[in-house]
Amino acid sequence: MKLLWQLAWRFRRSKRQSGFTSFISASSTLGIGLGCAVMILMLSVMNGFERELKDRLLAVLPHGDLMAVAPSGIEYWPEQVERLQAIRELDYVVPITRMTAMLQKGREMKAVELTGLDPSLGGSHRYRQLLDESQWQRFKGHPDRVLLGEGVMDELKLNPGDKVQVLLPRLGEDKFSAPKSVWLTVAGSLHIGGELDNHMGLVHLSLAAETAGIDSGAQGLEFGFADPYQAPRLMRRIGFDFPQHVYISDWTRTHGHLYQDIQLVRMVVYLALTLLIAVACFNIVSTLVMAVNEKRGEIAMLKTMGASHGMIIKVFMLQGLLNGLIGTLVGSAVGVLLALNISDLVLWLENLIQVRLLSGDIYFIDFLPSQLKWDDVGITMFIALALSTIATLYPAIKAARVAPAKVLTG
Amino acid sequence: MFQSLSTYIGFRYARTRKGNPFVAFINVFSVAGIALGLAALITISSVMNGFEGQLKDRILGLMPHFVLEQPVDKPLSPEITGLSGIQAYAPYIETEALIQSASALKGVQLQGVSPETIGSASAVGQHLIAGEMPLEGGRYEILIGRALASALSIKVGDRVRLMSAEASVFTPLGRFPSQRQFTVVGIFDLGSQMDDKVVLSHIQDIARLLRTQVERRAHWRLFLDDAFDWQPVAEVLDKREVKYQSWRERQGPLFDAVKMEKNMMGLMLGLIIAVAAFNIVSAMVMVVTEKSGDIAILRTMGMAPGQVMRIFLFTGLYNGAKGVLFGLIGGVLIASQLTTIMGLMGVNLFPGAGPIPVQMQPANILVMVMGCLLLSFLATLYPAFKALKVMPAQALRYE
Amino acid sequence: MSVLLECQHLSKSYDEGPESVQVLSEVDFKVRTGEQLAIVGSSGSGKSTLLHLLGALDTPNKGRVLFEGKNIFKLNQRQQEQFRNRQLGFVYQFHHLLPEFTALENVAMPLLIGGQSTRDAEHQARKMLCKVGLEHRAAHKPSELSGGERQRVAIARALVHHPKLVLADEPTGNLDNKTAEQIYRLLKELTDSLQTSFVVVTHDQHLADRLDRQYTLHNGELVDIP
Amino acid sequence: MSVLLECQHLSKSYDEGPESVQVLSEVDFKVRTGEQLAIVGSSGSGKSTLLHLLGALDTPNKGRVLFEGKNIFKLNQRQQEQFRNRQLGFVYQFHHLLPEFTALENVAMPLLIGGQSTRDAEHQARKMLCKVGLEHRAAHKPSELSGGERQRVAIARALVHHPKLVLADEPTGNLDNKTAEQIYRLLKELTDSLQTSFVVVTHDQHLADRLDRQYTLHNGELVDIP
Repeated sequence: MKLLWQLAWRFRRSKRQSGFTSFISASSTLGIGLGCAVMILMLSVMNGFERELKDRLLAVLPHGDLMAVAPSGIEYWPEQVERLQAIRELDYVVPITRMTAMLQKGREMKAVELTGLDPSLGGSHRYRQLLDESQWQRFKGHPDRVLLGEGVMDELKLNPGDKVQVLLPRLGEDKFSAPKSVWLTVAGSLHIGGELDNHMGLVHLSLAAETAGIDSGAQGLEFGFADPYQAPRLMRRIGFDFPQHVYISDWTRTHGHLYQDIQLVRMVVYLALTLLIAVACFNIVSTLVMAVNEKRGEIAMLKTMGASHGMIIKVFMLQGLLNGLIGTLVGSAVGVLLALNISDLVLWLENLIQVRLLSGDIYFIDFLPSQLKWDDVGITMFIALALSTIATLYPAIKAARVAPAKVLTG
Repeated sequence: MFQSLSTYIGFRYARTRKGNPFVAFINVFSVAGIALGLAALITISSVMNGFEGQLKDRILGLMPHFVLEQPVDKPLSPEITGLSGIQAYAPYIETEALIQSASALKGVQLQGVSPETIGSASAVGQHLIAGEMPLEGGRYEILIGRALASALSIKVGDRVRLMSAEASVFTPLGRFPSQRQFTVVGIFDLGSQMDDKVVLSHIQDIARLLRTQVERRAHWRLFLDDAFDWQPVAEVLDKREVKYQSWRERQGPLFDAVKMEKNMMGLMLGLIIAVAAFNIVSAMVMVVTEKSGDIAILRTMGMAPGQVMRIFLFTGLYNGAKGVLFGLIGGVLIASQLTTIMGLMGVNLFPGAGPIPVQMQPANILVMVMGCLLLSFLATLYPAFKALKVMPAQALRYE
Repeated sequence: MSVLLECQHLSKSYDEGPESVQVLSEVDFKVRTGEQLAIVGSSGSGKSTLLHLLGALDTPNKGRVLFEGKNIFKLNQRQQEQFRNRQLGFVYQFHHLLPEFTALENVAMPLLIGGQSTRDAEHQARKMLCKVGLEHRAAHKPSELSGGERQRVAIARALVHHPKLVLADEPTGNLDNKTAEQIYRLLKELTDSLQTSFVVVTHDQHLADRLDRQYTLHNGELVDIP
Repeated sequence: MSVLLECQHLSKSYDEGPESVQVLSEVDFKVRTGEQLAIVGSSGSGKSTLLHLLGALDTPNKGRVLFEGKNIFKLNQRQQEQFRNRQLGFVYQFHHLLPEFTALENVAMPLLIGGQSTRDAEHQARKMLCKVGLEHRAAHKPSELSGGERQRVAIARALVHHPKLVLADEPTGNLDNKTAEQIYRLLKELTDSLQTSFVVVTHDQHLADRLDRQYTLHNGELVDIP
């Protein structure tokens, strides 16, 4: 076996190869290396986006919810909450009441989506990390306190402690009547990022249920799962065998397009870069073809010494593969290095050219995230090595078929 | 006569198959490299253009392109209205309001528009899925998006209450938002995030809801032929110190993001073509080494080295052109039939988002084609130069 | 008859590995118009190198080659090309026909390179093919011809523009004796009728004896054999 | 001495263009163990083709080659490779050494291919290099050796595994007479000492006369010269 490696290594570095052939074999190594590096980097960036989506947005946004069809809300919601705790994948389930209201301060008005929830319950703690503890405690302290999104606070020029009038529609009666109004005190402001900050608010479950006239005290249930990507499937299952008629919804309805964009880009990355590596492998073919042409004499001589068909094929496959191997290893190493430091690199670049590459409200984050997953590296290297091996097949078999008789007649 | 001899020979070399199966094989590879790269570049850039175009229609069909700060009572100067890019201009009111149906209530953006600008030719007109146009003044009619209609579970003909966030009215119980009942006459579906946000109504009715007159509250809204070339209009407005709000401030970053993704994708695919160019170099060198005997014999017949070089330049270019041609045809074919292809392959990228939008821009496809041709020309220079340097004595001695 | 070509103390050496190999040293000989002479030498004795020097395809380390009195190595690039295109014809052991071109096109090639229109060139080429008895094979590619036929096309190509001098390197080397004999007689007959001078380098003593004069090339030196 | 190799009505033809050229027809001869015989023929007379048939590097159209009684063309691929690796040694006009490997590695190559460990192979190779008087050049690459030295390494390579039969094609063709003489004497001496049979194909009558027996190959037919 050592002989094979020696032959392959020596043939590859043989000086007789014109400067040009080494240029071409270098170009195939370069092409494969480039392909691997860019692929690992792009896949890591996509993983980063997915992690940000999961840790930042979906940490706060409810993964799914069941809203009662009947105006009286979810009957016996405490027993339901107890029953649902048994679900293995469940992270939290809390009673909520949602309502759209008009906030009014002086002449300014702003429509907001208010969510009533019980601050003492576990599921509500996910909002806690979005503001400092004092504001959370003040909100918990009294039922008539409200927390508002940063955008809402800016638009209505509100500060913590201000009083704000909340106009609530009187649902339920058929004919329209003047809206109900309630005065609440602003306990603090929330920042999640993106559009949510412009029309989001939190109030106490008791206040919301009473003002919205929900007899059972909870209009619906909010769910959080260990793996948000299972939400659509789980919500359907829970919803269908829920004892009461409910509207089933999950986060993909409103923010699913973010997840889809990530998958689309990932698919294009796989496609484009596999193509890049494949085309780079074409160069392995031509390098090897030239090498075989140059080595016809040696091949014939090896055959006269009894070298087997298989041995010749293996030697030239190894030689071709060396190009692929070096390209893959170097490329993957560069890719890993880049993937681990791309976020700081982009920040440094942004300061350098004073341009914001990622605008906060579009990408729900304002920095280039990256998370290296080792199985991405594995897949990339597998693709690169597989393509390199395939590329060596044709020339290697050609090499084995060199007829010594023709070549050696002096 | 000289020129045509080189092309005559070069052409014969480019199309040779039997001469040397090896070289022919590698020739095919190098052509395939360029073709694959170009086809991928054309397809994916067309899809990206399609998305951008779709985004443009959906968002900028609804959102105003330019809203001038100056109220409507002062007529617009001809210098602005005369600008070539301006399609139309009309008074326009935009305000925030709450819309309340029997079962739900939602915050919306109310647009007071003049009927002639929301004709059947407008984006909304083309995407009307229920009811009809146009809006009549004084009858308090509204057009809403499908998403909003399903959120409020209302259909054409239902009555809804609009509460203005801007104007309020004093009642014995205190100050309450000015409100009025409207009838839904049409539902549109632009498929954009704006569908559950925008409500359109006649400018007169909105003025009355805001308890004001059109002349005092409305602003001039400019409609552009192509929202993307907004710079000339902005320049004129700046020159005349007319303060304005354009779509750039509100939706600009979204389109910039799409542009950035397109460029990044273009770069990645461009790499394929660059590496493919290496293939042409190696293929051409193979041809030259293979043909060194023929070159030598041509030199013995007195052919000038320059001519020899032109032979191989032509062969290389011919291969490059073939690759580009296949790439162009392949790319255009795949791009135009993408939805059917995707359907066949069972790959459903955008559940429920309808056919994949594809928009081929002949201009930038031409740029890509020229780029590839230039690249393959450069890739041929080196091997052709090598052909120039073949020493006849050397090549013939070993025979 | 006047002197067509004169070679004066021509020397050439290649460096191969550590030592440099002296291939030709102080070669002198003359060729009169219409004269046919052979240079005999074993393979590797430098006869091919000499031939290439005569055709200005290679440059000597020392010495001159006068063609009709002018030193061919003093000619510029363009003139050397014209010299080869108009005055010389080459025939090699291996036929060196262009595989992608038909026999007719191969024979017409020197004329095309010289700038003649395709019509005239192919007309003249067809006449030449007729002389070598291959008119019926004009449209065939070299791969469809036999060894002998290919060599005859090569000869037709070397003579189609009526050169003053034909340089041949082992013209019959690849052929069995019977075909070699035919080829030789054809070459002799054509060059006589066209009054072309003719220099053959070969290791085949039998072929050399049948020409006007012969030299032997041994380890780079030329020895005159009366 | 027993018969090592027997060739029975061996025929081979190549098709070049329309006709097919009969290169060997009905060749019969025997080689006894330790016997050294020469086959003389001009280039293109089919002698190289015959040599390759003896080494099973080519397949005949008709006839058999028996090595120690077994027909080598009936062996499967693997056996033919082992046959060449163990029983045969080849020497060519062109040395065909592997340029990237040192002289020692080149000589050791047949043993390495046969599966021997590097240590044993190089040990044996060094002894062989010593026999050909090149022990001091073991670590040099072929490019650093002279023509004669390269041919001696080629011979060492052909004999390192003590084959029963050495096939040589113009072993001294590329060398000047002095070195050729040395190489010939070395080859003779080694094959005598190792009792190796020896078949040389050459056009050099002088070399042929000095071997035990000789045949002439003329237009594919073998003629015995007593």
